[in-house]
Amino acid sequence: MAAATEEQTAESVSALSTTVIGASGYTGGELLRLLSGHPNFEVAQATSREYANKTVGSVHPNLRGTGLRFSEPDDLDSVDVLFAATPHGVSMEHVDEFKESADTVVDLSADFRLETEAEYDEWYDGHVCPEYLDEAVYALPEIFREELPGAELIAAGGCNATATILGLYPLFDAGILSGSEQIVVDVKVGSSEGGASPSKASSHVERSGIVRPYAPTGHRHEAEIEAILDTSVSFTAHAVDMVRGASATSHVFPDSPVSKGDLWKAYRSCYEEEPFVRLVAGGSGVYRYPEPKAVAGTNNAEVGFELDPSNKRVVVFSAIDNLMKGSAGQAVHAANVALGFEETAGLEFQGLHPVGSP
Amino acid sequence: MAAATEEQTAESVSALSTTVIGASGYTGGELLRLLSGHPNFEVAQATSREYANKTVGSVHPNLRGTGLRFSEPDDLDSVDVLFAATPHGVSMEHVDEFKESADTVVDLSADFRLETEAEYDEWYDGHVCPEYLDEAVYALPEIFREELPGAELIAAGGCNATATILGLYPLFDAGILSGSEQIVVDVKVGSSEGGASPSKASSHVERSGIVRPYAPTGHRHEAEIEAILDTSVSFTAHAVDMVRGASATSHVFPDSPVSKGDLWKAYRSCYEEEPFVRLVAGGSGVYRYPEPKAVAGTNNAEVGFELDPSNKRVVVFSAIDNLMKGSAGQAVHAANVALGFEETAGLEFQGLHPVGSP
Amino acid sequence: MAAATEEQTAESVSALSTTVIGASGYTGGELLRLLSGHPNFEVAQATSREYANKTVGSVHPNLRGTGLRFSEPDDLDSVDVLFAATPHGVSMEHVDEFKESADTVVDLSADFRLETEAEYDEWYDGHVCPEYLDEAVYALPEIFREELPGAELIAAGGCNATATILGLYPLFDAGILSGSEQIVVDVKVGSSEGGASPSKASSHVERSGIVRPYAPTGHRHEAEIEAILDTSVSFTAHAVDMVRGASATSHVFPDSPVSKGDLWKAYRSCYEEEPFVRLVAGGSGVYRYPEPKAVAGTNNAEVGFELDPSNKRVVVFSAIDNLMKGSAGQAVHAANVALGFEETAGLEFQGLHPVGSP
Amino acid sequence: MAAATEEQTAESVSALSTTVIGASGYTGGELLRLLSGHPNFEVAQATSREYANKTVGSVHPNLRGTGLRFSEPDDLDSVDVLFAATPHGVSMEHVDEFKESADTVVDLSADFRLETEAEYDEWYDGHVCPEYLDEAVYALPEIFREELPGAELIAAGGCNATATILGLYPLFDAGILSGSEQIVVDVKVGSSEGGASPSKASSHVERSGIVRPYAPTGHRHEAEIEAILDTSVSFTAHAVDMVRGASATSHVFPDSPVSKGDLWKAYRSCYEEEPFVRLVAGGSGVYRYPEPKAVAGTNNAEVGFELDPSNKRVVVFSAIDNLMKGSAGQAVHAANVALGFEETAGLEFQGLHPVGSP
Amino acid sequence: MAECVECGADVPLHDDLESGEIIDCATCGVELEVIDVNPPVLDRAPELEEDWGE
Amino acid sequence: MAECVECGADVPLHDDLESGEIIDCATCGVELEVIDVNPPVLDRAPELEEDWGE
Ligand SMILES: NC(=O)c1ccc[n+]([C@@H]2O[C@H](COP(=O)([O-])OP(=O)(O)OC[C@H]3O[C@@H](n4cnc5c(N)ncnc54)[C@H](OP(=O)(O)O)[C@@H]3O)[C@@H](O)[C@H]2O)c1
Ligand SMILES: NC(=O)c1ccc[n+]([C@@H]2O[C@H](COP(=O)([O-])OP(=O)(O)OC[C@H]3O[C@@H](n4cnc5c(N)ncnc54)[C@H](OP(=O)(O)O)[C@@H]3O)[C@@H](O)[C@H]2O)c1
Ligand SMILES: NC(=O)c1ccc[n+]([C@@H]2O[C@H](COP(=O)([O-])OP(=O)(O)OC[C@H]3O[C@@H](n4cnc5c(N)ncnc54)[C@H](OP(=O)(O)O)[C@@H]3O)[C@@H](O)[C@H]2O)c1
Ligand SMILES: NC(=O)c1ccc[n+]([C@@H]2O[C@H](COP(=O)([O-])OP(=O)(O)OC[C@H]3O[C@@H](n4cnc5c(N)ncnc54)[C@H](OP(=O)(O)O)[C@@H]3O)[C@@H](O)[C@H]2O)c1
Ligand SMILES: [Zn+2]
Ligand SMILES: [Zn+2]
Repeated sequence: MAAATEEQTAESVSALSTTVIGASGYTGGELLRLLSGHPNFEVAQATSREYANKTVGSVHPNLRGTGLRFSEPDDLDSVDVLFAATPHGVSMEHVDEFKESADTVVDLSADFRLETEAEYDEWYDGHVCPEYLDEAVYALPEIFREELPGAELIAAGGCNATATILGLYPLFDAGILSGSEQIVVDVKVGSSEGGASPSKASSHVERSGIVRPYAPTGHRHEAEIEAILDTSVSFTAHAVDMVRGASATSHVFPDSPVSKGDLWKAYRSCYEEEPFVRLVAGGSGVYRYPEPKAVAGTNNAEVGFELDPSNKRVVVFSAIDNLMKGSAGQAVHAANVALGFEETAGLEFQGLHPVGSP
Repeated sequence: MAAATEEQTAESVSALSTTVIGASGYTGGELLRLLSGHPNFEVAQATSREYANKTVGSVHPNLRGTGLRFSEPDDLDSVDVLFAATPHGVSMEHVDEFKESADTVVDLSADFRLETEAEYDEWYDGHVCPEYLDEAVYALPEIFREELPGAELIAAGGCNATATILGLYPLFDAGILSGSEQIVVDVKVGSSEGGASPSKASSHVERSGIVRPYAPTGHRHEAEIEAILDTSVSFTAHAVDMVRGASATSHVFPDSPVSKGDLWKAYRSCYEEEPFVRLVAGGSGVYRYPEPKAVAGTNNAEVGFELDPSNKRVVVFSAIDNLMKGSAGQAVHAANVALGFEETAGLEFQGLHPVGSP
Repeated sequence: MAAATEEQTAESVSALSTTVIGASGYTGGELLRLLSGHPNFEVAQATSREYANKTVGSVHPNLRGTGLRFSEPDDLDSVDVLFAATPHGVSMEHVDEFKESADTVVDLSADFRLETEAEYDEWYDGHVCPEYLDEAVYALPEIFREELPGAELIAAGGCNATATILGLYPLFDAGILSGSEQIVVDVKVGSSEGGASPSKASSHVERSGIVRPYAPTGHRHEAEIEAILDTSVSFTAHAVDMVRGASATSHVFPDSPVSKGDLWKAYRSCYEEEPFVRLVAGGSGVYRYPEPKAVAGTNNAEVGFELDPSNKRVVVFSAIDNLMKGSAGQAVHAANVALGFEETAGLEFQGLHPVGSP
Repeated sequence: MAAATEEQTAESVSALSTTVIGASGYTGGELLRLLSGHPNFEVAQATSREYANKTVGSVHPNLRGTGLRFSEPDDLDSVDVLFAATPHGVSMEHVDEFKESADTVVDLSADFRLETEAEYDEWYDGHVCPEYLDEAVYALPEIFREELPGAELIAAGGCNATATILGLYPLFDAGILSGSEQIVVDVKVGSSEGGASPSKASSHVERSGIVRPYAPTGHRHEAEIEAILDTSVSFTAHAVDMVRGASATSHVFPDSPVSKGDLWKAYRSCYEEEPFVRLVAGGSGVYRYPEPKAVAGTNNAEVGFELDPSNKRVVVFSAIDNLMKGSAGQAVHAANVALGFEETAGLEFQGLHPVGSP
Repeated sequence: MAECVECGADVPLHDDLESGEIIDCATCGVELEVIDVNPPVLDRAPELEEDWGE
Repeated sequence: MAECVECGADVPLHDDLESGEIIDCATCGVELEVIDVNPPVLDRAPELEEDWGE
C-alpha cells in the first residue's frame, strides 16, 4: 500500500463532509462503506425516510460498528459533497436543494446522464430540470477524466451501460469499429441491480437459479451507450443467479479483418494505465476471461476479448460489480478525480478468492 | 393422465429390455430414471467401470429404491434397445458390439450426429467408423420425426445445439431467415453439462455464482447447428450458476421486416402440435419468456421471441433441461417415435413450481 | 410402474372432484400439480383472490399446459374433496363453508393440528371453532394411518414438525427414548417455507447464501412435536440457501446405552414397509445421510442416524421436501389413505439426480 | 480510517519479509491478499509445487495486479515471518526448515494446535515432532492474547473450533457453564473449508443446494474445543450451500437459571473491547443474529444468543468467515499481536452489504 | 443518555426526543420506545411478530 | 526480458531459464514455452484443450 503518503497529506487537509441521500438502499449503503473508509471524506448525514433515527447498522450489517443514524432527507445540513442514490426522478425534483446544501453533487440515478431533454423523454418520463443536463458530467473517468476536475454536478453511469461501454470503447477509439456495424450486446446481471424494494419476481424463491430474459429489447441503458459511443446497439439483458455483478458480452463484426495483435494494441492503449481496468483475455487456469465474481466488491472492471476467425466476429467480455464500478465506486472514483484526490483513494479493496456469489 | 389406455396396451405387449452404457454418469442416470418409469421399457443392464457391482442407488440417490446394480461394460447381454451415454469417442469404438447386442442403438454422444467424416474431423478428432454417419438419424423429433420410425442408430443431439435449433428452426421454416444473415447465439449453461468427472473449474467453490465465458468461440455444437439449419452462427457459451439448464438467446436480423404476427405464425405452425414445446413470449407474471428452471426435470422446451422495432432485430429465447430435452429425454422421445410407442411415454413429468435451481 | 392396474380400476370408478383453496400459493400450486396427475382426483376449482380469472399457468409455469383458471374463494362449487392451502387462521373462519361444499376437507394450515383450544391459544392467536379440534385427524400416515380411513377433516402436519417427528418417532416407539430426556432439534429450511408473499428478508439479495437463525427458540411447530411425541424439545430453526427442503438434526441422549444394531432395529421396524420413508445411514458415495436435495420434488422422507460412542449421543437426521412430504404430498397421501386409494397414487415421482437446489 | 499514523510509522520502520507456504491454496491465497495490503509485512516468497513459476494471479484472480510468482517450497529464502498453509502433517515434517528460515512461524494446520502427543494421536495420525507442541501458542487472541507477544511458533485455530469457542467462551468465563453440562454444537459450513483439491462430493453439481451431514460425530475440531474450554461437546457438522462461512449453533443448559441480563453481561465483559467480535442478539431488521454472510471477507466474528425460558436452554450463535477469522485472518491477527503491531493492521475490511454468498 | 433495557448498554439520545418515538440500541439492536422524555424512559418496543408463514 | 507472442507485453525472465519451461505472461496470462534460451525465444505453449464434456 503505497497510499500512505497521500493518505496522510489528505488527512492533514482535513476530510470533506458528505451527505448520502438514499443511504438505506443498496448503492447508498455502498457509498457509506466507501466514504467511511476514505481518507478524504467523512459522512455527515445519511438519509432514509423509512429508517430515520435508526442506526445504519440495523440496515447494513457490515456497518454495525459505526454509531451513525439515518436522518430524514428533507432536513439537509450544509456539506462539501452530496451523493444522491435515489430512484430516477427523485434527484431532478431536488437538485436545487442538493446544490444549495453542497458544493459538489454526485447523482447515481439516470436523471443527469443524458445530454438532451429529448433523449430523456424518449427513454424515461419527462424531465423537470433539463437545464442541468448540459452542465452535468458523466462520471466514467476512463472516458471523461478530462472533464471531471471542478465539475459540480456529476452523473454516475448506469451499471449495464458502464460494462458495455468499457468493453466496446477501445474498438471505437482504435477505429476498429466506426458506429455503422451490427453490435449485439447480451448482458447478465445480478439481483442487486433491482434495488432494495421487495417484489414477487425478486423473491429468493422465484429468482434462484434463473436465466431470465428481463429486458429482451428496449433497455434504458441503450440510451447512454448509444450517446457515448455514437452507435446503435442491439441490447438484451438476462437476470442470473448472483447478487452483485454485471457481465456484458458484445458480439461485433468489424468491416476490416483484425488480428489478435490489433485487439491487444487497442485495449492496451486505452487501459494499460487505468487503475481500475484489468485486461483478461485467454491465459490459463480457471479464470480466463472477465467474470463478475473476480471483481465483486471492488471498483475493478475486467475487460477481454476473443477472435472468431471463421466469421470475422470479435467477442468482447466485460465484467463489473454493479454496485461498485457500476455505481457507488464509479461515483467515488469520479469524485476523487473531480476534487483532485488520489484516484484510488477509498477504492483499494482487491476482492476475494475464493469467493462464492458475492 | 389420459395415458392409462396406452400404458396398459403397452404393458400387455411386454416391455422391451434395455442396456444403458455409462449409467453412472449424469445422462446415464437420467436414462435409468426415465426407463424405469416407462411403460414400454425395462432396464436389464446398467454399466459402469468404476462402480461395477454397486447398487445404482449408491451413485444416484433418487434411484435408491431399485435393486439394480452396475455391471461392467465389456459384458453385454442381448437386449432390444441399447442407450450409450459415454463421452464422445467411446461409442464409435464399440458401435459394432452395441449393434450386435441390441436391435436399436441410441447414442447420446457426438459420435454419430454429423453427416460426414470431414465435418467430424473438423470439429472433433478423427472418426473410426465413418460408415455409420450416414445411417444414423439425428434424434430431435420436432425436425426428424419422419426419419425416426425404424431407425437402428439414433444420435441424440447436443444440448446447446438442441436449444439453439429449436429456437431458430421456425424462422428458417417460415422463410424469415434464409441462412445468409448474421446470427448471434449467446448461450448460458448449467454445471451438469460438464459430466460427472471432477475438476478444479467445476468445483463448487470456483463455479458458484459465476458468469464465465467458457466457449467464447469455436464451440463444437456449432457443427450440428450449422449442419441442420444450413447457416453459419456466431456462437458463444457462458457457464452460469445452475446445475440443469441450457438457455439460448439468438439475435437475428431478417432481411425483410417482420411483425409480431409473422413470428407467432411461424412458431405456432411449427410447434402448436408438439407435445414437448411450449411457446412463451410475453404474457404476465414472473415467467414471461423461456427459462430453464420452468422446464427443469422435464422434457419440455420453452421457446419464445421478442421484436426490437428499432433495428429489425428478432431476439429468440429457448430453454431446456440439458439432461432431458438436451440428451436423455430427447433420446427416449426419439426411441418412442422410432419404436412406435406413445411419444410422451415415460416423459410425463411436468416440472415443479416453486423450484430453486434444479 | 406397476400401478397400471390400480390406475385403471381407479379411472373406471371415475375421479373425485376437488377444490383447492389458496391455489396461487406454493403448497396450493403443488396440490394442483399432484391432483392433476392423480388417477383418482380431478381439479374442479382452484381459488385465488389476487389472480381470479387468470390461468393457473400464469402463476405456476409448470402448469402452463392446463386450461384451468383461478376463481374467487367465496364462490365454492360442490365437490368431493376440498384442500385448503391458506395461511393459518383462514380455514377456521371458513371451515363450515368448506365442509358444506365437500365431503372431505384436508387443511394444510396449523388450524386443526392441535388437540385442544388451550394448546392453540398458547402457540397461536385464539381459535374460532375449537369444536373441530377433536374431530380432525393429523395427516401423517406413518403414525396415524389407522385413524385416517373415513376421516372428514384432516390436518396436514407442519413441515418442520413432520421432519422432526419422522426422525424421532422410532426412538420413542422402541422405548429408546421415554420423553424425559434432553432433545435438541436443529432444523435447516428452504425459502419456500415462507410462502409466496414477498418481504425484505425473503428477497433474493438478502436471502442468498445465508445461514440465518430465524427461530432461535419458540418455533410454533414445537407444539405439534411435543403433542405427538409426548416430550418437550429444544428447537431451533435456521434458514439456508435452498428453495425446497427441511432438514432436522436431532441430538438425543438415551438413558441406557444403545448399539447401532438397536437403532437399525428400531428404524427398520417402523419404516421398512413405509412407501415414503427411506433409511439412509452411512453407506458409501456422496450421499451417506439424509439430505433434502435427494428427496426434492418427491413425497419421500429420508431418515438416518449416527451414534456418538464418546458420549452416548444419537444424532438423527431427517430430510423432506417441505412442499411435499411437509405439506401438499402429505395431504394427498393422507387423502389416499382416508379415501381408500392406492397410497402412492399421484405421488410416484422419484426425484432427480443430478440436481442443484430444487 | 484512523490507521494512517500507525501505517506511516510502520512503513518507516520498514516491513517484515514473509514467506507463505501453500500459497496456491485457499488460506494461502488469503494470506497473500492480507499480507500484501498490510503495512508491516511484505511477501517475499509464495510457494506452490503445482504452479511454480506462474504468477499468483493465474490462480487467485483478485491478485492479478501483483507481479509475484510462485516458487518451489523446497527452496526457502531467509525471511522474518513464515506462514504455512498446508494440509495437516506437512508442517510438522518441515518445521525445522521453517524455523531455520524465519524467526516467527505461524502454522494454519492442526499440527501444533493440541498440547500433547496423546491428544494428537487420538484425533490425527501420529506426530513427528511432539517436542514443539508445548512451545506452540494457539493463535486466537481473544483467549490467548497474553501468551502471543514474542511467540515463535503460533498455531492458528481450526475454523469450526474457532466459531464454537468464541460462542461458548463467555459462558465459561462468567461461570454460567462449568464443563459438566450437556453441550450440543451444530455447525454449518461452506465449501471452501474443504481446500482446493477437487473431488466428486465437492463438485458444483453435487454440492449445490445441500444440507449435508458431513461429520455426524467425531469431527477433529472437537479436540481443540474440548482442550481449550475444558469440557466435552456433542459436535455435528453440516455442509451447506455457501463458499465462505462457518456458523456454530450451540445449545447449552446451565445448571442455574440465567437471565438475558446475565448473558449480556457475560458476553459484553468478554468482547466489548474486542476489535473483531460483534455482539448480535435480537434487534430489528433482517440481520438479528449472527450470520456468516454478514462477516464474509472480514476478520470479524459475530456472536449472539437467545434464551429459551421454557426449558432453561441458552442457544448461542456464532458466525465467522472460515478463511479469515477461521484461519488466515486469525493468523495475521495473532502475528500482529505477537510482533507488537496494531492489532487490526491489514484486517480493516468491513465486508459488504448487500452480498450474496461470498 | 439512557440505559438499554435489553443489554444494559448506554443509548445516546438526541435533543428533540419525543414520547412514542422508536430508536434502536446500537449495542444489541433492540427497538426501544420512548415512554417518557423528562427524564427519558425507554422500554422494548412492541414487536411485529414476523411470521415465516409455515 | 522477452516479448509475449500473444499480447506484445514485456515478459520478465528469471536467470536460470531452461528450454521447455512454461511461464505465463503477466499481462495476458497466456502460457508461454521457452523455445530457446540464448537469446530467449518464447512461443505459445501447446494447450490441453479443456473439454466441458458435452
Ligand atoms: N442497484 C444498482 O445496481 C444500480 C447501479 C447503477 C445505478 N443505480 C441507480 O442508483 C439509484 C439507487 O439505486 P439502488 O439500487 O440503490 O436503489 P434502492 O436500493 O431502492 O435505494 C433507493 C434509496 O432511495 C431512497 N428513496 C427512495 N425514494 C426517495 C425519495 N422520493 N426521496 C428520498 N429518498 C428516496 C430509499 O430510502 P427511503 O425510502 O428509506 O427514503 C432508498 O434508500 C437508482 O437511481 C439506480 O438506478 C443502481
Ligand atoms: N451432460 C450433458 O448435459 C449432456 C448433454 C447432451 C449430450 N451429452 C453427451 O452425453 C454423453 C455422456 O455425458 P455425461 O454428462 O452423462 O457424462 P458423464 O457424467 O461423465 O458420464 C459418462 C459415463 O460414461 C462412462 N464411461 C466413460 N468412459 C467410458 C468408456 N471408455 N467405456 C465405457 N464407459 C465409459 C462413465 O462411467 P465409468 O467410468 O464408471 O464406466 C460414466 O458413467 C457425452 O457424450 C456427452 O457429450 C451430455
Ligand atoms: N410453505 C410450506 O413449506 C408449508 C409447509 C407446511 C404447511 N404449510 C401451510 O400451508 C398453508 C399455505 O402455505 P403456503 O406456503 O402455500 O402459503 P402462500 O404461498 O402464501 O399461499 C397462500 C394462499 O392462500 C391464499 N389466501 C391467503 N389468504 C386468504 C384468505 N383470507 N382467503 C382465501 N385465500 C387466501 C392466497 O391467495 P390469494 O391471496 O390470491 O387468495 C394464496 O394462494 C399455510 O397455512 C402454511 O402454514 C406451508
Ligand atoms: N480451508 C479452511 O477453511 C481452513 C480453515 C482453518 C484451517 N485450515 C487449514 O489450513 C491448511 C490449508 O488449508 P487450505 O484449505 O488452504 O488447503 P488447500 O486449499 O488444499 O491448500 C493447500 C496448499 O498446500 C500446498 N501443499 C500441499 N501439500 C504440500 C506439501 N507436501 N508441501 C508443500 N506444500 C504443500 C498446496 O499447493 P501445491 O500442491 O501446489 O504445493 C496448496 O497450496 C490446512 O491445514 C487446513 O486444515 C483451513
Ligand atoms: Zn441494547
Ligand atoms: Zn501476453
